[in-house]
Order: sequence, then structure tokens, then C-alpha cells
Amino acid sequence: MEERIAGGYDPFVLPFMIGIVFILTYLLIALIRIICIMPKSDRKRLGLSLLKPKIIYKNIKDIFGDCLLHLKIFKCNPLLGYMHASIAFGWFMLIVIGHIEVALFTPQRNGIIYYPLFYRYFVAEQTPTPKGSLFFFLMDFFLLIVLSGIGLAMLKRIRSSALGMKRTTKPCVADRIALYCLWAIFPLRLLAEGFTAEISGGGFLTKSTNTLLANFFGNDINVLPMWWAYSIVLGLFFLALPFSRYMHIPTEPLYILLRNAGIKPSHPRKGIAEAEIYSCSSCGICLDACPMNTQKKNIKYSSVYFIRFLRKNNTQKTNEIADKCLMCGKCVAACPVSVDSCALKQSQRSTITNKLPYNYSFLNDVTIHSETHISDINAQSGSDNNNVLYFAGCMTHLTPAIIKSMTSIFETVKEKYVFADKDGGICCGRPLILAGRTDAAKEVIEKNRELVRNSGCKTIVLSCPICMKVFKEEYNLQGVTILHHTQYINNLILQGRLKLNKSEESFVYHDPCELGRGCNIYNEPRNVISAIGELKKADKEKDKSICCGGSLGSLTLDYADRTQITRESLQALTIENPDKIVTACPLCLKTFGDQSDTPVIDIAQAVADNIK
Amino acid sequence: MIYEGKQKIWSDYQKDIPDDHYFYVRSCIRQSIFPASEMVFLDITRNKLQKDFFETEHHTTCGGIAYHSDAIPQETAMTIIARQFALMHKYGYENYVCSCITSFGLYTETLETWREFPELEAKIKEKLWESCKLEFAKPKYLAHASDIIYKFRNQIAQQAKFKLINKKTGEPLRVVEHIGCHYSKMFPSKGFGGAEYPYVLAGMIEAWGGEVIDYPERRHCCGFGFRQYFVQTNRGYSLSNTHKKFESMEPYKPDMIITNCPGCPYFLDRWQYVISETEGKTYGQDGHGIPVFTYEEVAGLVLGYDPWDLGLQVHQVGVEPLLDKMGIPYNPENKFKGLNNKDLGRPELPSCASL
Amino acid sequence: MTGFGYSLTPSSRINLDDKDKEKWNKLIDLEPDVLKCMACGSCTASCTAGIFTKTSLRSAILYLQNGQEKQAMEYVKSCLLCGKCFMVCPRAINTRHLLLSISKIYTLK
Amino acid sequence: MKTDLYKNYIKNANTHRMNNNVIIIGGGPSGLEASAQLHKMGYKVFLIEKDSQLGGHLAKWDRLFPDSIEAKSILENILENINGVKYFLNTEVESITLLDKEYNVILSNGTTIPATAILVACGFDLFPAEKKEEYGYGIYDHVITNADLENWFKTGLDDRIVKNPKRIGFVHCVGSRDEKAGNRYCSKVCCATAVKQACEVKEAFPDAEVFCFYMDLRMFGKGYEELYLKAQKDYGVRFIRGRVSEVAENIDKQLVIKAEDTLSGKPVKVTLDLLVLMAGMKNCVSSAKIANLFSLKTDEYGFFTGKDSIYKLQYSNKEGIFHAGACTGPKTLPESLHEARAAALAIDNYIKSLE
Repeated sequence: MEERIAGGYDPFVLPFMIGIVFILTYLLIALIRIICIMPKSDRKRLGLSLLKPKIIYKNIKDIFGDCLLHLKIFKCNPLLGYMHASIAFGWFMLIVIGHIEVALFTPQRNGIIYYPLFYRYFVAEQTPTPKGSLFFFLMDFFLLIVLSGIGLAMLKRIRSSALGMKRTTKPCVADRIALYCLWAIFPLRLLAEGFTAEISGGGFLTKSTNTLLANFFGNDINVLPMWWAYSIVLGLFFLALPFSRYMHIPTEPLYILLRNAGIKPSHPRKGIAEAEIYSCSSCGICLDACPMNTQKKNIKYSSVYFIRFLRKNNTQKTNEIADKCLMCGKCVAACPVSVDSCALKQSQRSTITNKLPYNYSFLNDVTIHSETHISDINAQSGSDNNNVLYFAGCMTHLTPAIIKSMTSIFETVKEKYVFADKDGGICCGRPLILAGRTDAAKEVIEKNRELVRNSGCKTIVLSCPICMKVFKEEYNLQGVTILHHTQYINNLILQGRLKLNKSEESFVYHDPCELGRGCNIYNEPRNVISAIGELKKADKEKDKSICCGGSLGSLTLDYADRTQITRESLQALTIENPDKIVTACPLCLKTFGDQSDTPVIDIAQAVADNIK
Repeated sequence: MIYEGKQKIWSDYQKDIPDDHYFYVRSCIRQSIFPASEMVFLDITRNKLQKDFFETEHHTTCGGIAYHSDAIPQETAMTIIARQFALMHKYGYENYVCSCITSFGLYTETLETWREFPELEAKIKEKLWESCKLEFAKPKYLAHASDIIYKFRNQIAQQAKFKLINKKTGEPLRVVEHIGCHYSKMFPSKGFGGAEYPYVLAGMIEAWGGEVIDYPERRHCCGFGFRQYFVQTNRGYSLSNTHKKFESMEPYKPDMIITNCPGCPYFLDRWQYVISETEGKTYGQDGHGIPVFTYEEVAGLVLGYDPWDLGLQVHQVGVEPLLDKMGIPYNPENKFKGLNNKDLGRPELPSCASL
Repeated sequence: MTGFGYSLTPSSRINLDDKDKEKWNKLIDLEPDVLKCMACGSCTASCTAGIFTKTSLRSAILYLQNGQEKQAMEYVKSCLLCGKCFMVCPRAINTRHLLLSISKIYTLK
Repeated sequence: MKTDLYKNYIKNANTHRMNNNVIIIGGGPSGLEASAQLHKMGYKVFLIEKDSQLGGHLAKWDRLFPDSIEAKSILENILENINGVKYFLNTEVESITLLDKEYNVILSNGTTIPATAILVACGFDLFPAEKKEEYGYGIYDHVITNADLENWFKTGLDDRIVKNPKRIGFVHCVGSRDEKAGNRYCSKVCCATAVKQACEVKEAFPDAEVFCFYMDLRMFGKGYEELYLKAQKDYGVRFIRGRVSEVAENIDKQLVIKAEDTLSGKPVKVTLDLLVLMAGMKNCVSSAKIANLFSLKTDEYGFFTGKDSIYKLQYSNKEGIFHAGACTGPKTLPESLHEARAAALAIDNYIKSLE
């Protein structure tokens, strides 16, 4: 291949150049801003992470997997995954191969930013060579892939259900401009390269396009206008990019770096949060994930709109949505970019609630219930350090069945345990965190940690997943094993300390939000249930499990809406007509209990009922 | 306020008062604080109304203050009362008239208790004999002295030299009537007009030309409350109750207050001075207080007695503005002259509320 | 002025005429559920912080209804937002949001 | 032929109905409903009403709890079915004699009616609110009763209701659950009525604050608790648990209310522009006369007592005399109507048993 146009320049590159210069400058400034606004500790964390081989590997893997191949979307919806991957990966390959072409054939033009894009205009293959044909083929192949993706994208816009999405987001003006540009870029590229193919040569796609078009329109008149159009659309796309959802394309890799460095948002518009909200592609997958959205009026409270309003700095709306969210984490689990919108909402709440006064001076007087329960004095008991500390939690005190069952299990296995909050304890702090009152929560957590430390116990068993999550994430109890009772019971079974009868009953297990998506505990409860009966499947399981509706996450969702969610969740649980619904959270138990026709019990109850 | 509605209630609460021949007993407090009131009462009833009023030096306290302060048991109080009744009987009277509201309340309470618990009456009869060797008797009629003035209010009005009318404007004076709590609150049927809208003083005011003010806290206690005053640390409480009444009557701009209880005029009068000293606030016109009178004093003024003979100089709140309004002549120089023109000395002038 | 060794005792009476309705109306706007309370006391009975303090949403609502804002705050300042009151409320009052809203409105200067 | 036979059979089966008169005393809802039922059965029914119109209290009411059905429409429904019933207005029973299982009743208009059975359905009277003097009904300008308010809802006429009241209060249990008023019983319907009226008055004056002062809120029936919730949630009605103990009028003729907020244990004061007294139910004014004439048993409050309080409530202590509605104690309207139907059936069975 040889350069066809002397000087390697034509004015039509200008619109593109304006666009690319604008976007690169914009991105650079944005990057510097994000890094600067970030708390110092986070900056340090980021720097260190970039030196660790393990994290570097994970970064590369995630960028490839998430940004280009969109493996997460593939997993839940292959067609949708293909749509995203074809455009992202195809385009990426066009750029990469384009640069290789420049490097191979016109090394003197290396580094000219527009050159690979408009390569076919500047460079022509006078005589066919195998190497040239290969590149023609590769470029046409990936162009075709991208075009197929664009085709699907258009279809999705017209009929989202065709791609397995019940709902899709409503685009804003900048979104529309960028969207139509994006749709136009590749067909125009095909047309431009098609019309030019007679001169420059081309592959299976461009060449045949040329043959087809030349007959109708003639080549010479259309070559330049098409390149102009291609360049203009590209330039427009870049100009619209920062104001559109496609900003996620350049932002996502940065977010992956920050996320993998283990940074968490402390403010809804600072540091990682900024990267996070621009990483949202507005794809709308969260619309279907949200349990509130079975009611049309609640769609406006979806994470995607939260992030959109956050971008626009619309405080009133962001507050409204943040307060409404159940914080069940379903949208986070489904998000192809892993945007932790719950964390963002929590930090949004903090902007207001952290300023509210409180007085926890009473915490000083709180002591732990110190009576050690030894069911059998002859029992072999190890040193005091091996004691189990049982922390039932506030909500569990409203479900005495759980406490009774746990006590009976402890007694059966002759566990030496201390019932920390037998006469009432203090809250774990998680509800405060959920409400954004992180500062207040710190005091509570500090007090509880002190109580746990002073007890000398090495294992703490919790009955409430809300406690579980905060104990694991915020308590810093090195040397203390933190177990939810599902895990504890599972261990007992595995150790052979607890012998259970396998009953004829069938059970379905409801994954509580905070235990499943919150603590990643999915298998232990299922193992336990399998030991006592038949485990039936639910319509939505594990990380897709629907919140019971009783969540402490939402601040403003009214009772009628909650009830609707409860019914929805119960319906998903009972498709296989189980004899009983088993859950592992007092809140779920109480919420379901009020609405369910099928008996609802806690896993501890199910176990206690089937002790041999 | 619908006057007809009140009239209906007044007509429901009437009681029989005999026309003549009364056994009169004085009040401990009034004898020391408003001595002229009882003197004027006897003078009016005996000389202006030509009624037979008998009193005896053997009469003692009714024991009410000790009783309400929980200092003596009920039986003791009852025996004291039985002795007074026995004295009445001994001197041949059966219509018992007392000057004190506390006594009136206690006599009523005692008679009602005896009616409900005859065995208690029998016991007291015994105790009376044991202690005094007197023959037990119960009055045929029990009345408060204000009931007598109420009964003869129209006769007094006929002989009146002055009216409760602003002489300059011709408008009726705005009068607050304050009824002692023990007059009818315990036994509404034993007082003229009942407990909610007692008529005993309102009737006098109407008959003598004044206009009764109905203000929101009209039912409230003057603030005496026995223990609330006797214990010094509680006096702020007594004061607060009086304060509440004055705050409530203030918008009506009362010209004067009439009372029928020993404690009330004392507290409504004295506490105005204390409030003016501690709070800097006065409730009358031009930085004065609102003058407070007993009903006998008002009857005396209406009948043309000399203000200083009525003992008005011992009031804390100066009465002169009211005398001026009513057009009652008085000699300012005589205000602090006692018997035989003996100088009584002048009170140190308070910073407000008084003349 | 003369001292007498005693003075007016402040009134403990609730004067509903003096109630600041502006904040109360704001609270109703923010969380209308506040109107639904029937003073059953379930919230107070099960309150986690109530074991150690006088935390009581029921009382707080009552005091706010009476315009006694300072006293009301005494009943919510130690709330841990644990949400038990929401679970036990027979009228399904959104207690946690109500508590937050009370804090928001009645601490605004 | 067949239908004629059938008709004949029915006619024969029910001859006892055509040959017997039934007298019903009281033209309120239960009297009317019983008349309608008995008339339908074929009895000759004579309805006696002392008032100048039929319908009793229902005719004076505007809307009914819990779902605000118009009283008029209910009354119209009832009246539709009494065509053919002979009724006398402005009439009372003068005397009664029993002649061999048949009563001979002489009315105040001179008519004499022989009757096999008599239904006493003389209903109730509203407690006269002026008896609770402390509330000032008939004395203060802006105090009305529940009945006055209903009349205002109906006609829009009442001078006591100011144009734009800022605060409106309802006092529950006026004359009910009150030893002093002589009624220890609960009048049953006032709570629901108060809550209903509170909502309605709030609709009429959306800017007004509405307070309900209650001792216990007895919202016992279907839809009542929901009404209570609606009053709180949708109308912002403030319920204060505490009985109003004192009402006074201030200089602007507003009402100053004193109560205790028993939930916070503090006295409460509020100034109102309108006060509505929820007058309870008491026995009908003529119930004593009827009881006397017919030798019927009454309870200490003057309500008739049935043979028992559960199973034979409709049967009086006298053979052939029956009760229905609020003459045996406070009742809701549906209860009165059901009792009327039950009484009609009881009368039918009784007369059948005589044959």
C-alpha cells in the first residue's frame, strides 16, 4: 500500500480533529480533577495498586472483560452482550488494526492522529498483495461486526424486548446526538470506504459496497462528501461525548483502576464517585433489576436516573431517589460496569444526615450480658477463649422463634456461649450507615467492638444479616471469626456436631439481600436445607433474589409499595409450590410472615425442628 | 356571652335565707386585716336594714385554717364547729351567719357530712358534751354574710348615696367579682348562682349600678391555697396563680375587684404590689393597681360611709382613683389618721401600684 | 425592685395557641405519616435505645404536636435508627424517615 | 285456580295478622321500620309520634357515620315502606287498660285504639348540654352541640359559627361517662359522630385546626377505625386524650379551653373559635310517663330494660309489650333498625301464639 495523497492531509479531517482534541483535553482535565479531589489516602491507594502485579493483572483482565467484551452482560443476556461487545470490541480492533496498518505501510505517518481513521482515503493499494488483502479483510470483518452491533442497537431502541429488556432508558438530548452520531459513524465509514474502494482497493465488504453503489450514484462525486460526513459525525460524537452517556467509554477503565484499588466513595461527587457516575452507560439493565419497578410509577427512582441526576447536580432529585432506594443491591449485582449505586446513594444520604445531631452518650453505660450459658456442665468445654458470642440483633428480638431455635441448637451441640444482647443490646450500626449517618455509626460500632473484644470470645454468631454485613466490613475484628447462623449451622453439620433428620418437607430458600449480595453467602444455607429436606428452586435466586420489601434501606418507600414488593418476592419464591419458605433474616421473616400464604420460617427454626 | 343563659342558671341556684334574727360569727383573718368590714356589716344590717344580729365573745375560730393545713383532724374541727352551733342555740338563735368563706365551706361540709354519716354526728355530739358540756344543735339556716347583703342588695340600692358608676362618663364601672373557692365550688347548690356562675356578688354589682366582667380565669383561685402561702418556699406558686388571674382580666380594664372571702382581697391586693415590685407590671390605669374591696366595703361606699372609716387606708393598692371615679368625697389628710386624729404613720411608698 | 425570696413559677401548661405551625407543616410535607400516630406506644416499648434512654417516637410526636420542640428532641436524640419501631408500628408509619425528618426540620435554625 | 288456592291458603294462614292491631309508640327510625315490617306482614299498625314530624333524630341529622351517607336518603328509604300505616303526629298516649289480652289505648287526641301488642320505640333524647355548666352551652356565643352542627350542615344557618374559624374543638362524652351528670354509661355513638363531624367541619373550613378532646376513643364498628385514621391522615385532626374541664370566654368572644393532655401529663390550653359539645344520649323525656302507664321496668337511667340484655332484649316485662331502638339504651342507627325488625318478628310470633 502506498500513500495516495501527498502531504497526508485533507481539510475534511478538521471536524474530526476538533472533536478529538476537545475530547482528549476534556478527559485529561477530568482525570486530573478526579485525582486531585480524591482524598489523599485514596490517591496513595491508587498509586500503590498500580505497582502490584496481582492488581495490574486484574485491571487488564477487567478492562478487557468488562469494557471491550462485556462478559457480564453476556452472562445474563447473550444477545445484549453481543450487541455491546461487537461495537466496543469491533471498534477497538478497527483502531488497533488501523494503527498497525499505519505502522506497517506508512511509517512516516506514525503518530498522526487522524491518519489511521481515514487511511483508506490517503492510502491505496495499486496492486493486490496478500498482506494488503489480509488487512482489507480484517478491517472489513471488524467493520461488519460493529455494523451488526449497531443494527442490534437500533433494534433495541425500537423494540427493547427483542433484546430481552423489559424497559430501556429514556435518552436526553446529548444522548440522542451522540447516539445518532454513533449509529451514523460506521455506516458512513462503510460508505466512504466503499466509494473510495475503486481507487484504494478494499475487502469483501467495501469492495462489494463499491460495486453496488457505483452503479447507482457514481463514485467520484461521492468520495469526498462521504469522508467529510464521516469526519463530521466523528467530530460531533466526540463533542457530544462528555455530555452524553457514552462518556462511559473513556471513564470505565479509570473506574476499574480505582475500584480494583479498593477505593470507596465518601462523597457522591468526589473522587471515585465521579469516575463511577461517568462510567454508567445508561444501558438500563438496572431498570429491570430494581424490585420497586414492578410499579410503573417507581421507574423514575432507578439507579440509572439517580446517576443521571447526580451528573446534572440536581440535588433535589438525587436526594429523592437516594431516599427511596431499598439498597437491596440488585442493580449493583446486575450492572455491567459494576457501578455501586447503593454506595453512591448512601453517600448522597450522608451529605444531609451526617449533619444531623445525635447524642449517644448513653453508650458508655452499656454492658454486655455476661452470663455464660453452659447447657451441660459435664460438657467438654475448652478455654474461655473458645466461647461463642451470640449476638441476636435488634430485629431478632422481634422474632423470638429464631432466638429460641438458636438456643436449642446451642444446647444440642453443648456449645459454651454468651448471649450478648439477651436483655437487649445496642444496634449494630448498619441501619445508621444505610441512612447515611456514618459518623454516628462509628460511635456505635466502636462500642460494640469494645464489647466483643472484652468478651474474649473468638467466634461471634449473628442472626441478622444486617449485623453480619457491618460486622464483616466495618468492625475490624481480627482474630474473631464472624459467622452468620447459617454458616455456623453449616459448620456444625460438616463437623458432625449436629445430626439432623431429613424430613419429607420441601423448602425454598430466600436469599436475604444483606446476606446474599451483601455478604456473598449463598451456598451454606442451601447446604443446610438440603440436609433437612428437599430444596426447591425459586424464580429469582441468589444475586437475583428479590428483596422482601421490609428493607431498612429505603427511607421513604411507603407501606403499600413495600407490600407490593413483598408479594412479588413471594410469588417468585413459590413457583415450585414449596411446603415452606426458609429465610435467614428476621426482617424477611417478619415481612414475609405478614403476607405469605405459605408458612415462612427461619433457617434456624427449620434446623431446630429437625434435630435428631 | 348570652345573659339569658346565665339568668337561667341563676334561677336554678337559689337558696332560702331567713328575713331576720341572725347569729353572727366573725372571721379570724378579716378581724385582723379588714376589721372595718365586719363593723360596717353589722352597722348596715342593724342600723340601715334594722335587722337583729347577735354576736358573742365566746365564739372562737372554726378551725378551718388548721383543718385545711392538715394540722388538726376532722373530728376536732367538727367539735369546734359543734360548739359554735351550740352557742347559737344557747343564745336562742337558729340562723347561723358567718363572715368567713373558709368557715362557711367548712360548716357546709360538716353539716353535709353529718347528714350522710349520722353515726359521726352522734359521736361529735358526745365529744361536745364531754369537752364543753354544751347541748348539741344544728342551725336551721346557714348563710354566708355576703348572702345577707345579696338578699338585701336592693334595699341597700334604695338607700344608696353613690352608685358603681363613673360619675364623669355616666358609664357603669367594670367590676371583677371574685368568689371564695369554698363558697360554692364544693357544694354548688349552697351558693347563690352555683359554682360556675355564682350570682352572690354579681347580683350586688348589678343592683348597685356596676357591670360585671366575665374574664377567662374568673373561676381561678386567688392564689392563697393555704399551704401555698404558709410555706415561704411555696409562695412563688401562690403568686403565680394570682398573676394568672390578673393577666386574664387585664384586657377588660377592670375598675375594681369585689371579693367575699377573707384571703382573696388580701392576696389580690398584696400580690399586685409584689408583682409590680418583681415583674414591674401593674394592671390598673396610669400605673396604678386595681383596687380590691370586700363586699361590705363596697356596700359601705355605696351607702356613703367615710372611706377612711371603712379602713380603706390599709389597702395596699390605693383606692383614691376609684373614689374619684365614683365621686365619693374624701379628705386625703385624714387617710392615715386613726382614732382621735392619732397619726398612724405612712407606709413607705411603693414604687408602683399605690397612691 | 424589692426581693421577696420568691417569684413567679414558670407555667408548665402547654399553650397550643403558641405552637409554631410552620415547622410542623414542613414535617407533614416531608413525612405525612406523622399524622397517623395513635399513641399506642409500640415503638417505645420495643425501642433498642429505649432500654438505656428515654427515646420514644410516640412521645416525640406528641411533644411536637404540642409545639414543645426542645422536649421532643430529647426523645429522639439517642435513636439508633435500627428500625424496630417500623416493624412493630400497627399503622405502618415510616418511622425511620419520620425520625430523620424530625431531626432535619427541628434542628434547622 | 291453583294460584287462587294458594292465595287463599296464605290468607288463611295469616288471618291472625289482619285481625290484630299493633300500636307503635315513637316515629323515629326504629318505630317507623317496625311499622313498615308489621304493615307488610298484614297487621293493622297505628304509629304514635309526639313530635310534629316523623323520623326522630334522623330527620334532623345531615350525614351518618362511618361513610357519610345522607340521613335524608336513609329516612326516605324507611318512609317509602310505611304507606298504609295509620299514624298520629303531635300525639301521646294518655291511658291504657288491659282487657283480656287486649290493650285499650287512649291517645291525647281522644282516639281509642284496641291493640294486641304494643311496641315501645320512644328512642332517646340528646343530653341537655347546658347541664354541663362548665362548657357554657347557651352562655358563650360560640359553643354548639353535635345536633346544632348537623343542623348547620343541613341548613348552613347558625349565628354561633363564625365565618372563618381558625380553631375548632370537639368535646367527647358530654353528659356520658359522667357520674356528676347522672350518666355513668357510654353513649356509644358520639366518638364516631365527633370524628365524622371533625372531618366534615374541616372540609367546610380547610384552614382551621380541629381538635378532638377524648377520654377513650371508642371506634368499635366496621369502618370506624378507618374513619379515625382518615381524620388524622387526610384531615389532620388532632386528637388530644383528655377531657375538657373548663371553658371560658375571652374578650374577643373566643373560647379558652382547659384540658389535660394525659399522654404527656401536662395541662393544655387552647383558644378556639368554635366549640362543639358531643352531647350523649339520655332516656326519652316521655319514657318515665310510658313506664308508669304501662308498668314497664326501667334501669337507673330511665332506659327500659328488656327481659334480659342479650336474648330477650325486645321483650318487656309485660306480656304483649315490646321494645326496639334506643329506648333501651344508646344504640347506633343500624342497631335500632335491626332491633325494629327483630321486634316486629317477636310481635308476630307473640300474636301467632295467642291464636
